[in-house]
Amino acid sequence: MSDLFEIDNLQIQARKEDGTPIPIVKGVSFNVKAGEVVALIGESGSGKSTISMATMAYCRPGLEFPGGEVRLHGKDVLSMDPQDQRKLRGNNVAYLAQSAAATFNPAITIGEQVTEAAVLHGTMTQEEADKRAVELYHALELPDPDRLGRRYPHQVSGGQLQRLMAAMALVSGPDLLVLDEPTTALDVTTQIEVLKAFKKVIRDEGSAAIYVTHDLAVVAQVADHIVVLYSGEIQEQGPTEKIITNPTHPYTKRLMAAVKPTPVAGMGELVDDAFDRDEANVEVRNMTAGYGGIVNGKPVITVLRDINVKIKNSHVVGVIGESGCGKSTLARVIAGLLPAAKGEIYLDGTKLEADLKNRSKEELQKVQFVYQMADTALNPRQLIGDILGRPIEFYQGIKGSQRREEVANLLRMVELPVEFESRYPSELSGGQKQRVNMARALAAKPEIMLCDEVTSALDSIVSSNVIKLLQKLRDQTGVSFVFISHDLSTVGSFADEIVVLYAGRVVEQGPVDEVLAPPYHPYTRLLISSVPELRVGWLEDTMQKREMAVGIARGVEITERGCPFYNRCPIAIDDVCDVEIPPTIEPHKDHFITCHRSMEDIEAAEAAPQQILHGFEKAAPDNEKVA
Amino acid sequence: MTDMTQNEIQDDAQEKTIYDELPDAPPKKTLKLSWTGKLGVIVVAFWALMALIGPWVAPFDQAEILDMDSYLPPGAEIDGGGTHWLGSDNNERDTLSRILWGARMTVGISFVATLLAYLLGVTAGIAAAVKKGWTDMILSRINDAILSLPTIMLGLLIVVALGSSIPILIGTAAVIYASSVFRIARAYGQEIMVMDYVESAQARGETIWWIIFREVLPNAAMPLATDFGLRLVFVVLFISSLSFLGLGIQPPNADWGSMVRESLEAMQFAEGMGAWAPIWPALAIASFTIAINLIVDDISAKSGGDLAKKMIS
Amino acid sequence: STAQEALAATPKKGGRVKFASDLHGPSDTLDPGLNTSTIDYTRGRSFYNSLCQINDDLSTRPELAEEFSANSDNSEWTFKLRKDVKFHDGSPLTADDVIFSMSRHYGEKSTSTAKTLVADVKEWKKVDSHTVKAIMQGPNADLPVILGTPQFKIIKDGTTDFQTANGTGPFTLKEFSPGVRSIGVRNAHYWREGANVEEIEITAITDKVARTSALLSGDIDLMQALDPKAIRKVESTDGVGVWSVASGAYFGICAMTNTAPGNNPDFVKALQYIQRRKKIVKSVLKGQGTVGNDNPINIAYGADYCAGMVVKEHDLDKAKFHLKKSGITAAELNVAEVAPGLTDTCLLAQREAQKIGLDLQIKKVPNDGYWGAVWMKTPLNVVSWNMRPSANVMMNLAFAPDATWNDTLWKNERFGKLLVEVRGVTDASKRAEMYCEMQKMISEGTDEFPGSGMIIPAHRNYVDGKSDKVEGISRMPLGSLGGYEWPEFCWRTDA
Amino acid sequence: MQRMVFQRILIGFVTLWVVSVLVFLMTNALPGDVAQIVLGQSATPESLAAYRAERGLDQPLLFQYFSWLGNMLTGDLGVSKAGGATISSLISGRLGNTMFLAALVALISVPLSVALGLLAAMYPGTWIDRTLTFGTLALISVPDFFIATFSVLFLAVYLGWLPAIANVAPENTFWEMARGIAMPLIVLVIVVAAQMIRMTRAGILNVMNSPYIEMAILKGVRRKRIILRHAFFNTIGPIVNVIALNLAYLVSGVVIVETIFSYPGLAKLMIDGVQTRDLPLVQACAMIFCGTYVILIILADVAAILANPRLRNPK
Ligand SMILES: Nc1ncnc2c1ncn2[C@@H]1O[C@H](COP(=O)(O)OP(=O)(O)OP(=O)(O)O)[C@@H](O)[C@H]1O
Ligand SMILES: Nc1ncnc2c1ncn2[C@@H]1O[C@H](COP(=O)(O)OP(=O)(O)OP(=O)(O)O)[C@@H](O)[C@H]1O
Ligand SMILES: [Mg+2]
Ligand SMILES: [Mg+2]
Repeated sequence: MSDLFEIDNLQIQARKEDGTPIPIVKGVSFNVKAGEVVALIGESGSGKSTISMATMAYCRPGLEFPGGEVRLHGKDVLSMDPQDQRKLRGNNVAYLAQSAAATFNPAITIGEQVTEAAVLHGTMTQEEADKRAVELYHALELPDPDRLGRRYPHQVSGGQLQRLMAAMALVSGPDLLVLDEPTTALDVTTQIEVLKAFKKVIRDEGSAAIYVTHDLAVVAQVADHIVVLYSGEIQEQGPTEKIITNPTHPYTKRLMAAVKPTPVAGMGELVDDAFDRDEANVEVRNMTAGYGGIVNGKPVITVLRDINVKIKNSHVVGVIGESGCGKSTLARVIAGLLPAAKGEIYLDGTKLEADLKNRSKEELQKVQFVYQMADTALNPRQLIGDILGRPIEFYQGIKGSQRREEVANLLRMVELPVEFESRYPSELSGGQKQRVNMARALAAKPEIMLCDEVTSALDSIVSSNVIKLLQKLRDQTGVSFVFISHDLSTVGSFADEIVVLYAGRVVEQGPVDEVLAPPYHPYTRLLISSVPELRVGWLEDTMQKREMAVGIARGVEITERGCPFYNRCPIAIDDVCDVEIPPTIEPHKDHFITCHRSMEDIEAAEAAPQQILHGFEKAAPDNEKVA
Repeated sequence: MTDMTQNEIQDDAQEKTIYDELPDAPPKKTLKLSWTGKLGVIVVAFWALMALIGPWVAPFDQAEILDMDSYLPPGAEIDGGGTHWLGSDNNERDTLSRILWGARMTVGISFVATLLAYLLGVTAGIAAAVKKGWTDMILSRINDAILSLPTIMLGLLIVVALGSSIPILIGTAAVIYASSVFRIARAYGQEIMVMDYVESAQARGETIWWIIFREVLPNAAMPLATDFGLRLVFVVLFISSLSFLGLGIQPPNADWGSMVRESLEAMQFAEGMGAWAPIWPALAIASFTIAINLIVDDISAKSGGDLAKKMIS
Repeated sequence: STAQEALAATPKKGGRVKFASDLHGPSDTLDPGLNTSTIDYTRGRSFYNSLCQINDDLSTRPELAEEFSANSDNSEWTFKLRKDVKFHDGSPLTADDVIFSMSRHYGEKSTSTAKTLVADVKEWKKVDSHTVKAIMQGPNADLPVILGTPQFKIIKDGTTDFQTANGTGPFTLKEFSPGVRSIGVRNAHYWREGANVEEIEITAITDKVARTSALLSGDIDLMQALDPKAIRKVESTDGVGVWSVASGAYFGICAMTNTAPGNNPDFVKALQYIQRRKKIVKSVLKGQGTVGNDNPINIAYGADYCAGMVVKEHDLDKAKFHLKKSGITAAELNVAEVAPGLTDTCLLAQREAQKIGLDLQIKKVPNDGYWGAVWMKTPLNVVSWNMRPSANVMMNLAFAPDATWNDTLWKNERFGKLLVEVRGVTDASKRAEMYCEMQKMISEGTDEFPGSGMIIPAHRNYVDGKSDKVEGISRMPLGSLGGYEWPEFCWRTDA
Repeated sequence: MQRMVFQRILIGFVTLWVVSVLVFLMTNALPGDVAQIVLGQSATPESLAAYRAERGLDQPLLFQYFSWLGNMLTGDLGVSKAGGATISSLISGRLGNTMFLAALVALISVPLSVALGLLAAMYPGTWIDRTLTFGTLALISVPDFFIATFSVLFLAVYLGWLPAIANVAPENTFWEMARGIAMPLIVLVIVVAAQMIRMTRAGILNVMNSPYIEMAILKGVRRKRIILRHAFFNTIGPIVNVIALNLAYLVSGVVIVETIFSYPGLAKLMIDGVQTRDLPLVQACAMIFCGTYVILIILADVAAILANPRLRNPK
């Protein structure tokens, strides 16, 4: 195969105020052959996004190209005239940006944005592009594919946006696809679908791809070739098989070592009992919440229903579930950002006001919320130093040089250089922003932290270090966590208890060891079996299992009647599961499963998943019922 | 691969050293001015200086009626000695001197009034956007009511009712223009209000002031700064139209707007360069406002133009 | 006189004349009794007639009255009406119309702006269908002149609606939009020769530069109130010219005599001596005026003017002397630009005051509401008067001890007595002597009886602009463009 | 969406009501006794009392307010105290003139200035932007009375191309009308365009740092489309607000232009009303201005809603 795309000694630098250059990418070279997928992996802030954008002769404002060449079909794109560079972008090279939520234009319909590049570059007519877009929506398991294009970005969830972004990159059939963390915001089940779609396009159209990620398991599934970056330099590169199984560079080795195994029972750590009281730190009772205001005591759009969760002192409660199931909503309700329609929240035994406006400053300090999307949660006009310094000053009254000292400590804690205090958020990488976002909550010295996907954009090393940091904090100060993540291994290793949410309801809840061990709720089981493994060919193997094919190919439907998982459940009972609210069974103490089936049925299903064919008919891949 | 990276990598990631030192002070993000911006600073500084020392450098007193004819052309010699470098006005006063004396009134009043208008309008406008509900309703309705009346009419009413003095003049201009600022600030405020970072500040328990001035305002600063530059002119002109109705600055004090207005007739009546009488003060206004706006543009270019420069036609 | 000359020059018929005054607005009216402004007066002259008409030399001639006469002591006046006069609606003019028109200037409910002028007429009597009689409270030789002033136009008996004008005048009303314009069409059934032009448009352009521009560009033919500074420009432009008529109109500073500082005669004297009268005439009025001597009466009033008085020259020493004597060091002068050049005049005074150690603060106040809120209310203010048809009328309006418009509230009983007495005096030298004494009282006062507190530095001409194509404009000094007489007599050279 | 528009209209009525209170109080607060000023120097105590009784000025203020409001609602604007003409007759012709001129100016200036603003935002920092910046600033910093007077002197007196006064009499031909209105039109376009140009530019540049703009660049979208399609639609809200404010000014604030060109419009009428203390007239004009303003603001709000899908289809 010929080299479609070559990066030759690429250098990118920023400049300090006084004009001295700060190198960001320090002479990187690698090639991409046609039909090949090259993965860029490396720690957060190592320059992955910067390099990916350089493929289109683009760099963020504030950065510049002092040297090197980027050749597509043998021609250097950096030295092309601007018109040709423009023609290249979106046509020959398509880009999938790291933060999908912010990258969609809120004022334009999804359809127009997805097809824009293809139509503008004249590769397709609007009708052709629309048709292809719809095909892609189908392939990416997006809901309501035929009409989705007419919606606006705010009308779909974050995970859906990321898939739409993928459709946008794929639509024009480019020579080179640049995918910057295309599945970070996705839960494992959806991730599989998206990976499948990428593979298909790359195979069918002979495109090449640069795939940026920090998730080595994913890399193992999609990449042919791996480039390992650290601090703007290539540490090692080679075929996937070789790098995965036999890394030579110490950094790669560490990266591999930090990868968490597939979650299994027993990997959670025991809680230090210094702070262990039985009394709940935060308790959510009978809570129902949703959006669109409250009418007749019910939210217009109900998202969460009858939630009961206890977060004990210095415990970590992991919340898992598919994209859009209401994980963030739960955290928002506890934080007081979204007053619940029904139910109460208790903090240390006293009732919290539903609306944060009525909470005291002390209560606000005790409960800290880390926003899922760091991009929008950091004020673009404030320096990092001020973003972090403010809670310190506000809650603790620490000012001046002492404040700076504290800020520096926080930055060190989340592994960011101290000098970042004088940067604006736009000058940070995705993972760096995420860490600043978390550091801001830490600055308040809370009693309970609501962490919404705090490690999703971090590489395995930094991520495990962050988790270590949180653990240390817990041990030292007794802070408790609500840890929302779709990364089951992280949850498995960090959490003490797990709450499994599905379509706004708790389907399973209990100590980590119980939840991650059979008997599972059918949905929990689906989740666990969808976690990619760090071995080449896992994806293909998984797809062989018919059960997976059945379970995955469905959207989430928030229903009022019956069991929400009914339409995806391999062991659902018709006319029961779809009409009656399932009862709660308690296989062990404090371990609850919500299901109509008996414990025996569930265990039987575990034993022979392949034999359960029930529900397959109604799960034919193209399902109209799913809207 | 350098040795240094080798070492780093082998270190435990938690004990990184290269960034560990705290710089002495956070480097200030200084504003880089383009040549137009620098020009703006020079001109504004000049007028600010004149506002302070104008009366002492002016060749004549602003009220001095020199025994000559009205609307003399620039360079005319005066009977009693001296030259009208920029000619004379309708009352045979020296235009240059009056412009220099007038800097104090014009630059001073318009700047203070616009600042006040901004303080008032931005605070209330963003507060309305932040607080929503009844606060917004009440503030917006009052504001709409003020805004729906013609400015001159309002000014007339206020000044006629309260009398004319410089503080009242400043207050009047501030109230009137605050209402326009309010609407614009509120429009931008509403867009910024929905951002997570504002919510996050609210969740921290921050006061409304912090949210207005630290969270929302900096994100609307650029269009508001642009508007500030324009509003300054409006205030200069507003004061001159009040002067025309006999409500503004009292004679013999000069303000540029009124100087233009009073000598407007020269364009018709006077001969030769004497007809330029209104142009000199008009140039003074223009130089001041353009200079201010050039600075504003540089400030806003910092927050707006970066990506724009990456566009390709 | 000029009017006759103009008439003699065989006017051409036809064409359209457009006139722009300086002020108009929603208060524009067709009710002669409410007239207060040039535009109203001009309109009145176009659509109505008076009993008597004033000549350029301020003598009178009959208009709707065929003839008029007084008894021996001028205490009873008889007016014989013309029989051939028809209103625009076709009805004939009778004595009833005159009685009705006059009655509107009497009584509590009367809104007439000129009621004080005819207050000494005890009764209007209808003698027969075409004869009326005015029975006076005392002798008054000025009655015909007074009746020649604009407010005393004759309207149809019983008229209450003034949205239209049913008069006897040379034009009939075609359009009347207050604050916009009025259009008159030549009255084909006029009782005498009548108007030369076919149509007149009466409008106003408030902005003086715009008004002058409209004249220069030929968009209007006649304009009222040309700024003296524009004279050079207008004169040097082809096709347009200046129409300047010397008059007794004046402006000045009023020092109220009932309060400080105006109650101090020395302070008033100091203000009078700092006036640079010649300079004001030369620079502010650009020569279109005459030096004033703090005397409301000037040469324009003819024989009644006291010519022998010495004009107070600019004299800072004297001013300083009087100021010192008065002990006053500061004062506040309220100024509204109610006449062109008034502010400039005050600024000049401010400058001179500074030289003698008087801190004269000038407070500019809006024209709006000036007459109601500032004039005659604040200690130092300004005033502007148009010329009145006689010295007696002028002084009666503004200086009589009980006059409502006595600018300075100056009360001099002897002056009041003389003012009434002189109306009955027929002997010319006696009359002149009496008028002279009165004018001295106003201007200088005596040791026991201080002067009026008026500072009148100049009398201004009526300066208007006209197109060279319009001829037939008289030089009557009682108002702009020859005392509003032009609608009937003007004509176009290009018609 | 319809509910939202309806809501705005309701709010509009609230605004009108607030203004009616304000207008009433303010006009009544004008110094000087109304009767005294109206009747002038010829006033006697009796005639003053008679005037007050006739006008209901001796009634309590609250009563006066409600009777005024009642009359206004039934379309009875009252009678001008001075000339005696009904206020509706004074206003009707001028209202037409004002609206005609304002509409023409809006028709020209809004597209023109938005286009120029977009152009400046498209090429920030380039000579196009600089020229536009200097041009608009130069124009805006020259007082409107200066521009108006200068254009009269230059176009009417010196060149003789256009009439010095705006002829809009009904008997005029179209050509005469067009010539008559040309100058006020030009001057007003200049006066209002500058702010709209500047604010459009600022509004656009304010969203230019958004990631979606970066994405558009990375999709190879052309400059023109980035500005027009991607940036503009996200900043329509504030821009229409600026436009609405300027259009409201065209209706109520153009006293100077009306004076200099002798254009019979409402703004001058209102000032005349204030000067002669013709309160019914002032109140009627103020209510008309407020009405237009409210309509413009409703339109601006609706436009902002239409342009912003987040407002159009709230979650
Ligand atoms: N402001 C809103 N108005 C209406 N519906 C909303 C709003 N925000 C979220 N939703 C809906 O509520 C549901 C739950 O959203 P939530 O953000 O809690 O999901 P999540 O579990 O955090 O998903 P993800 O993993 O993608 O972050 C989704 O279906 C979403 O579409
Ligand atoms: N405008 C800028 N000015 C200065 N430094 C910048 C700027 N933009 C990015 N950087 C720095 O460049 C480095 C590389 O950023 P990049 O976004 O490429 O990281 P990344 O590898 O994609 O990381 P992540 O996985 O966290 O997204 C980071 O250290 C970041 O702080
Ligand atoms: Mg990145
Ligand atoms: Mg979420």
